[in-house]
Amino acid sequence: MHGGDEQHETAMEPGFEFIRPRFEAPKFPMHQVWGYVASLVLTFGALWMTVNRIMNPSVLLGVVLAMAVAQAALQLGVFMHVRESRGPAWHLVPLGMAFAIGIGLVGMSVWIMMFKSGVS
Amino acid sequence: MSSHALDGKAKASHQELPPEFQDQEESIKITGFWLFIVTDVLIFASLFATYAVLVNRVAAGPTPAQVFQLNTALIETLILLTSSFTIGIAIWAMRQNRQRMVSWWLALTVLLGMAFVSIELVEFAGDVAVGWGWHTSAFLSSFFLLVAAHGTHVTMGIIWAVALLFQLRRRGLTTVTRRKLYTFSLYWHFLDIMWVFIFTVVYLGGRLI
Amino acid sequence: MPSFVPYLIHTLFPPWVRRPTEIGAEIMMVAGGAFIVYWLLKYKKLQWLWNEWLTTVDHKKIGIMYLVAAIIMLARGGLDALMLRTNLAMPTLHFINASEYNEVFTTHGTIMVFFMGMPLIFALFNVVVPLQIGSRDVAFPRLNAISFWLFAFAAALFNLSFVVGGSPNAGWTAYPPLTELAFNHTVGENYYFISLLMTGIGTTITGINFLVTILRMRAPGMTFMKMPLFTWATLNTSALILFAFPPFTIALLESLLDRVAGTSFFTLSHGGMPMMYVNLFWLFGHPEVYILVLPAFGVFSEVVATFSRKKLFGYPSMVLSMTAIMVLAYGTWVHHFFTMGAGPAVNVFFGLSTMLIAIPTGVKVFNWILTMWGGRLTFTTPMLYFLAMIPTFVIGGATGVMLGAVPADYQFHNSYFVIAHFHQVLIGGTVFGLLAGVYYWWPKMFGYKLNDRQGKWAFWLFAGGFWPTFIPQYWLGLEGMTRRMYTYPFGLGWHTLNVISTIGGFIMGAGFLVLASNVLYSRRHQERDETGDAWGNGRTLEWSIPSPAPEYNFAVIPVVDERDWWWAEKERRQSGERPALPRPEDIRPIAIPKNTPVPILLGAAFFLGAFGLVFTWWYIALAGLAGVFGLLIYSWFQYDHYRILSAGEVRESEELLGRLGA
Amino acid sequence: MRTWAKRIPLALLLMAVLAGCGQHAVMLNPAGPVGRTELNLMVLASVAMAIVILFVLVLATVAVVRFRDKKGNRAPYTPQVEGHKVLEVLWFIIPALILTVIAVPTVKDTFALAKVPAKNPLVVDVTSLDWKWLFEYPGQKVATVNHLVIPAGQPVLFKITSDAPMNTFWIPQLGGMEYAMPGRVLPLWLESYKPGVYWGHSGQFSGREFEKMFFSVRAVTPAAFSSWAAHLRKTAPPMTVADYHRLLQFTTVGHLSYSKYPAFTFPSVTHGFTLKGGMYLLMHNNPAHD
Repeated sequence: MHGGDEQHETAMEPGFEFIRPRFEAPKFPMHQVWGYVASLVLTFGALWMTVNRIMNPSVLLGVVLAMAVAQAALQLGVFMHVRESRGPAWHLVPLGMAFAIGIGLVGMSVWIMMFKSGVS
Repeated sequence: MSSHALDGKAKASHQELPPEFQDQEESIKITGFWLFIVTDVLIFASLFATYAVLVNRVAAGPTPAQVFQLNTALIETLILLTSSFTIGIAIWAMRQNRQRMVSWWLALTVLLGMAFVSIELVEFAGDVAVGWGWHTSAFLSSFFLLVAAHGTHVTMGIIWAVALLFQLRRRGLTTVTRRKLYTFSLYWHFLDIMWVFIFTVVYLGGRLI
Repeated sequence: MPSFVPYLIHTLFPPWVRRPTEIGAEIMMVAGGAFIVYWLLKYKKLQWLWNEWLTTVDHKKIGIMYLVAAIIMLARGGLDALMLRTNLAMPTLHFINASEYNEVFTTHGTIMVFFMGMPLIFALFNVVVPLQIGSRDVAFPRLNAISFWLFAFAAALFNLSFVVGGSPNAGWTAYPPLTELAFNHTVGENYYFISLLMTGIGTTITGINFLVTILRMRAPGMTFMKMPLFTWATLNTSALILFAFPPFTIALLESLLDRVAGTSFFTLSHGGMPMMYVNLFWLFGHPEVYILVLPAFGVFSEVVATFSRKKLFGYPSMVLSMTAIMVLAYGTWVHHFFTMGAGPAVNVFFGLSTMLIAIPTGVKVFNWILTMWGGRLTFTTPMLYFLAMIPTFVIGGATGVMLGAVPADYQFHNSYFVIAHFHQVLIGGTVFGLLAGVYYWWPKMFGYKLNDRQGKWAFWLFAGGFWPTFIPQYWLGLEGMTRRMYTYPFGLGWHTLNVISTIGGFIMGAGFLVLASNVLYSRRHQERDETGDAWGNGRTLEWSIPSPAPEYNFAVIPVVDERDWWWAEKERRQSGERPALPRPEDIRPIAIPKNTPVPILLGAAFFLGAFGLVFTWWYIALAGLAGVFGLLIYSWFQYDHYRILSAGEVRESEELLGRLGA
Repeated sequence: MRTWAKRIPLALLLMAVLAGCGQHAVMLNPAGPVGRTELNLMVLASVAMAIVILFVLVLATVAVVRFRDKKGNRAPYTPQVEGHKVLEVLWFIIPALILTVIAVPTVKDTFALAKVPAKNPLVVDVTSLDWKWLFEYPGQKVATVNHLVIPAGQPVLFKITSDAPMNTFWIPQLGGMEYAMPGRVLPLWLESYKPGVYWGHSGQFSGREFEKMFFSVRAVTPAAFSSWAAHLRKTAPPMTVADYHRLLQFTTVGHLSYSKYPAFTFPSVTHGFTLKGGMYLLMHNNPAHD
């Protein structure tokens, strides 16, 4: 800080325990290694399933998308230190909303524009 | 101190935080950077929405199956996943106060990023050479914009990382450089997440629809 | 004469911009610019201007600059409106021709939304929010200045279109393929897309900035449920900006690429899909309505409590309803294009979500009225705007519900009914609210109140002109008049109502003139406010410090233990429970962000690049881009952003303000 | 609901006529079932909203009059009152109930209007051009520009597209509008109860001469319609490819009629993008798009 007096932090407010911060500082980056291996497994798994078309394509698209979401969660949790914060981890709230709105945005756009003739 | 009335426990724990969080102002910058990532999530969501809506509008141009080469995409994915791992190690080293190690892992990340961008450029050049530019069809417009937006982000990241390497040499691991490294790592992992979605939706999806 | 000069003249001033209005505007701009330069040189004000304003990062000064820009843009947009109304006063009246009319209604809408409404809300955010939460500045003061300069240069670029190259002419919504090169070969639409991209970047940064400021920089003890409602409104507005502007950015970027880079996202040919633009645009456009109106809700909540001398009624339900509006705002965008054939299931979904949003809005109105219940009302100018808002906004909101009824919307869509509706909401809600806020916080910004008598004159003209302007337009809609027609034939029965509407418009214009003269008059003749609590009934933190606030805002940051902290604190100080003024030993050194020329230079580099891009002169565009990157990298290597005000300096300044206890 | 909902528009109409502008308020004088349904909903919504508005205004007026800061005002002054749990919950519930009254018929009417109430309705292919309307009758094989003739008393299905910037196809007296978009064909059905003359216009701004997008609509008896089409087939000139290209130019024209028209001028696939790869076929044959 720059000589100012405001090293204060608002306290944890009731109802916001879900964004309580958390830090980890292990001696060996085991987390990272496991995260890397897991992301490789997910990537190759999705690829293998797609190349071999192990099920109905539209179901499979849903499955590989779910695997992508799992991998995003993996990256966020393992690599991105998503719970780290000074005071409540506020960024989790908009981040969660962003993913929700983002998925809604893509899904709704497709839904809105996939129409056939409205009149039979 | 005007904060004596506050939660004593939270106060005490600040001493144990990593330096980039101990400093109030730097920690605020990290929150700000998270919110920048939030806007970028929605930028990419909009690009994905455009792609999803326009993917079938191929006009007289090629279809997704004709354009995409899964091998190249797989190599790109592996490179980016690895770079996500290396920057993760760099942050771990930073928390261990090992400056030389941080620089090396960061440099490795930069190299991997450069490899990724080069492969992508070669792929693009190949498409354009056979006449599949982004003016060919709405599908190709949306494909190129989505992937190029990601590629531009990676390029920016490379410039940023190189500048970071310079600052690290000059100033060492200070509160500020730590915060800059930390936000860079957030950015880089985020790009990796976006690429995972591009790989899934565009390249794998191209095989499925 | 070098050969490129005629080419340059022809490109910058093609035949379709060589019209008397534009030549007049050019002469006036040159004369005005020359006069300003002369004035600055004569009174040696250049140095002052640069040091005090152009390079400042102080949130209060940035707020004032936003305010000045917004008022200038209100004049420009209002003049546009009067030109439109004049042309429509009588059937087949060719006051201006079709091409001019199309440019004028486009710039009217764009300027009012992006270059008047947005800066006006940012003016209030900047001036009020850090003071209301007991903070020294916003989270990122330099980014704040960058936001402002991006907006200012974008506004300059957009207005430049009127004299150089031609204005955009496809409406503020700019639906393709009308904006496509094949149908719109002037550079006007380039101006539109590029200047909005520029200001959009600035706006997004502002959203991030205020979100972080409110989340992380509140005074100790100010929990969420103790935050003033204007701060709540800012929090929700910033969140809306955060999520709404990215889709808009992409919509603009894709349209721009269609024009300058030969892509085909929304084109007629190559499989482009114009509806996707409409979808992305309204994904932003509907939340944008709430971006404009939520700050006004915040202002009303402050104003009604202050001038009723009473606590706000139902604070928790106010917060809940505002947050509900923020979330629901993302689920209603399709009601802007029910008639694009998405089918009954989609339409019903979005019709119902539209109606749903009326519930929290209604809650707010009832709570405001009950705040007055049991109070003691004083009818100052801000309070009058609040009272005028109730009928206008409620009727506007009610017609909004009617528009949400899908089959009815098939008739109303794009008719004057819609025009009347959104002007009623945006003027009756947003503009009334922001004007109330400007009057309310004017003493906090400048240290004196605006003249109340003139303020009331302006109010009666503006709010009085409002009704004859817009109520006839509902009926015009029922008579089948559609928007954006530059004239209309005889025999459809539209002329009587149009005349009334035009007369009302001019009354509103007169109201604006009184407002402007009030600003000039009050600067000279209004008495200084020495208390800092200019209205005598201030309830929130900003009224606890001197007016105008010193650069460090709070000598000692208060510990907030009440919702209306200053109201409670005043009582405690009167009863002697607390010392009236801070003791000298409580004052500590304060870090103040240093002035920097980077933001304005960054804005200028953006402007240069944007101008090159408008005319697709790639070298100039690249030069601007290089400037942007150079400045970013330069400032990224800069470390020393703060200067320290020692405790002694702060004490001295507080002493001068008479704010130091023994 | 049916009976009183029918009377209110009458009352409103009466008021409108008394006000002297009734004959022009085309939305309040629907000449067909679609416009009638839409008007009923409008009236229902305005009545519901009027109740809310009235309540709010009365409450606000009372508050303002009663609690003025005047010497000797005896009304109670309660600066510490923060709220009232029951009232605050009521604010949420009552509007929700009022909105339900509007929402239910909205849902019902939206789905009802999405279906043409006839097996084989008369089809008119509508194309918006810069700045004119092209109407093609695939059943009758004739085409007109800027004037529309339809049989009264039976539903007409309009298939609407655009070969230019967007417009909306709107005949206010018959019912609501629908967009004319390039690359999409959108359906809209309308019906006129009786023979009559109406006007139509576009609601979506489409460029310089947008104001000229007016067209005339004549509803005639089915017999008169058949003979009109037959007459056109005999007397009017055929539309050539060159004629169509002339129509594509940025011009305004008066009323035109053609005895036939080239098939490519209207897209053959009537629905757009679907997830299952039902790709939209571009208007390949259309030279204007190459």
